[in-house]
Amino acid sequence: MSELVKEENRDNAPPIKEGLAAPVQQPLPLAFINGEALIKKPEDLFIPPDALEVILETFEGPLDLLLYLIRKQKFDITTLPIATVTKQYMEYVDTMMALKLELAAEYLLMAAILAEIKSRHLLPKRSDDNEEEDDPRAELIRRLKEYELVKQAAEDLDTQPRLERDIFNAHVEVSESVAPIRIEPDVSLAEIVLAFSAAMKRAEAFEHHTIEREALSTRERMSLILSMLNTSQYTPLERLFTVDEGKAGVVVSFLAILELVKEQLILCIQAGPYAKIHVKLGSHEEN
Amino acid sequence: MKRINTAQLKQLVEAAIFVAEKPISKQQLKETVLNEFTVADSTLSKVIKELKLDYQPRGIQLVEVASGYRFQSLDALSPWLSKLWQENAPKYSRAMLETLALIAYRQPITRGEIEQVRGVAVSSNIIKTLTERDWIKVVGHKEVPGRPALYATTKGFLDYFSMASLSDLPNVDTFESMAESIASDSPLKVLNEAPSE
Amino acid sequence: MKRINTAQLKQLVEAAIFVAEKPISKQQLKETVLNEFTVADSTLSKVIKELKLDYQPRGIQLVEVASGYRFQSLDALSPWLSKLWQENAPKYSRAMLETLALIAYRQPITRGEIEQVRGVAVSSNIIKTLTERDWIKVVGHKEVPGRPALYATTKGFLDYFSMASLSDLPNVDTFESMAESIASDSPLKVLNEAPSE
Repeated sequence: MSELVKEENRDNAPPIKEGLAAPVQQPLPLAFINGEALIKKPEDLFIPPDALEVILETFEGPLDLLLYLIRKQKFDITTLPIATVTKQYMEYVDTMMALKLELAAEYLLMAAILAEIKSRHLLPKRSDDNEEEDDPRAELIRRLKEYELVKQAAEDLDTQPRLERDIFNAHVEVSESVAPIRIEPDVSLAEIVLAFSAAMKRAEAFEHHTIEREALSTRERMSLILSMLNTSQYTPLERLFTVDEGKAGVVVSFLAILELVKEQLILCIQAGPYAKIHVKLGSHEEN
Repeated sequence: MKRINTAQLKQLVEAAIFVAEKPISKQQLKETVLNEFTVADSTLSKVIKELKLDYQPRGIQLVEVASGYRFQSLDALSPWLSKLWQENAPKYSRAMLETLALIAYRQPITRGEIEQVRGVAVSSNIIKTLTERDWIKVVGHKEVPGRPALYATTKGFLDYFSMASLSDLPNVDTFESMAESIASDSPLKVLNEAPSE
Repeated sequence: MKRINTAQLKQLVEAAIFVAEKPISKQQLKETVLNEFTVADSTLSKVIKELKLDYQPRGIQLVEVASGYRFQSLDALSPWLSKLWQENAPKYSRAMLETLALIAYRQPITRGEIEQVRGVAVSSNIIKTLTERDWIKVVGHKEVPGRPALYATTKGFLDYFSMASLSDLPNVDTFESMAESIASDSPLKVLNEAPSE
């Protein structure tokens, strides 16, 4: 143990007014750091009372405060001068408590850990002690090193170029002709057949009359003929037949025309016997 | 006021137009990103002109709109860029399927006739959707009071279902007996339970 | 499948990356704007590489981040570009940054483990804010009593900090080797004896 520190009366210790003002009992060096005696209190230990709340916010917990105390005095973490650090740490904690600042439990827990390490060091070593097993000082050093690493990582992360601060998204408007594409749902042929069947069954049950089922080719031809005709001009009948379809095609067209006449969708006229037949959209009733 | 060389000015103006959320005018550029530099109006105009030329062969273009300058995609690329905003249309309702089926099997047919069979009104939306999909079209008007439109299926409809003509539409009775025979293994009838509108 | 020449492909890819609202991956490009073209992976990579080079001297750069490619302004221009916004970029507290750093470097990690390293409680607000920013997410639960959530960083985190993968984290090698040496100095099981919440 290289450090030698007089135990302080924690309850009566006045808050340190300024860095150079030596407390009453200060004849001994504060600490020996790597063999050198430290007599003066570090100046940064002066804490203006109104700054205490700020300090609580400045430090991210007891590890951060400890790191600050160690680094400020250029101590080496690996040789953690436990007595000095404990003393300074206690001064912070006591002052905060004296000012009745709400102190996070973690600070008090650390105080207890430091006190325990210090008391262990004051006790004579027993030869049969297996120090390696649970040396609280080694554990604290490990935690301090680990925390320091995380602190550094956080600082590095903060300097990493980031959106909104260092880099900005380059965005381009789409030209006006860009329109969202709608993907239409898939329909299967089976769905259509079943839908038709369902509709017809409902109609039959409802209306009690059967609905005739014509050959689809006839109905398709009816649609085709309708789209070829108009209401104002007559179209020669033969234009509705196509030669290359053969006899079957002629039959389908003929059936379609008869059906269209029956449904009063088209009008057929013939000027005289054997004259050409003309058709147009419309019904006889109107003419 | 600092000086800025033309190369740096060009980079800065370019980046500013790209990252600004709205079109940005020369005046706005001078009041924001350029506010600590001495930049002559003519220099700024020259730089913008150069940028316009730089992007001419590219997929995006620097254009001037009412409120300033902005980059926008090349008009000719729109058909493909549109695909970045694809959305799935909802599945067709039972009313939609029945309407389509009636037009397919009973064409040419009026809306009134479809309503007679279905026992309910056919919404204009259904007709509109089927027309927009190019599955149905108006082939004429029935010469009765009101001259209602006669609907038929299109070539697009035949193409979608890989049919050469409407006579390829399955015969309902045959289809049903086939469906029944396999109904025990595969629940085809579930299709009838499609949600209604 | 249609063919597309390299010049057209380049224009289309360039415009698509620019107009997409988020970084876009090669896979997404192939599924959207390029879905009707036959484009070899090598051709697509080549075109992207060319675009990167084209933009190198410009005010914006084509970069690859975790979820794909995006164009972003040159880092060096930020002092001037930030003038385009009235508000300053949000600043994050040390508590938030340390928590985020621990999740980034040590993922997957529980809240208890973060608290052990930092020596203080992690406020629920920090976890909430990081989650809402889409920087961290729960990736599972540790099989210990209480089954605490295991946190990891998201692609959104990498995108925001302009990284393509976790290996781009600053000093990731140093951090890992140092963390190992700390762990080997003293047995890791000591961690278990640290004060619990």
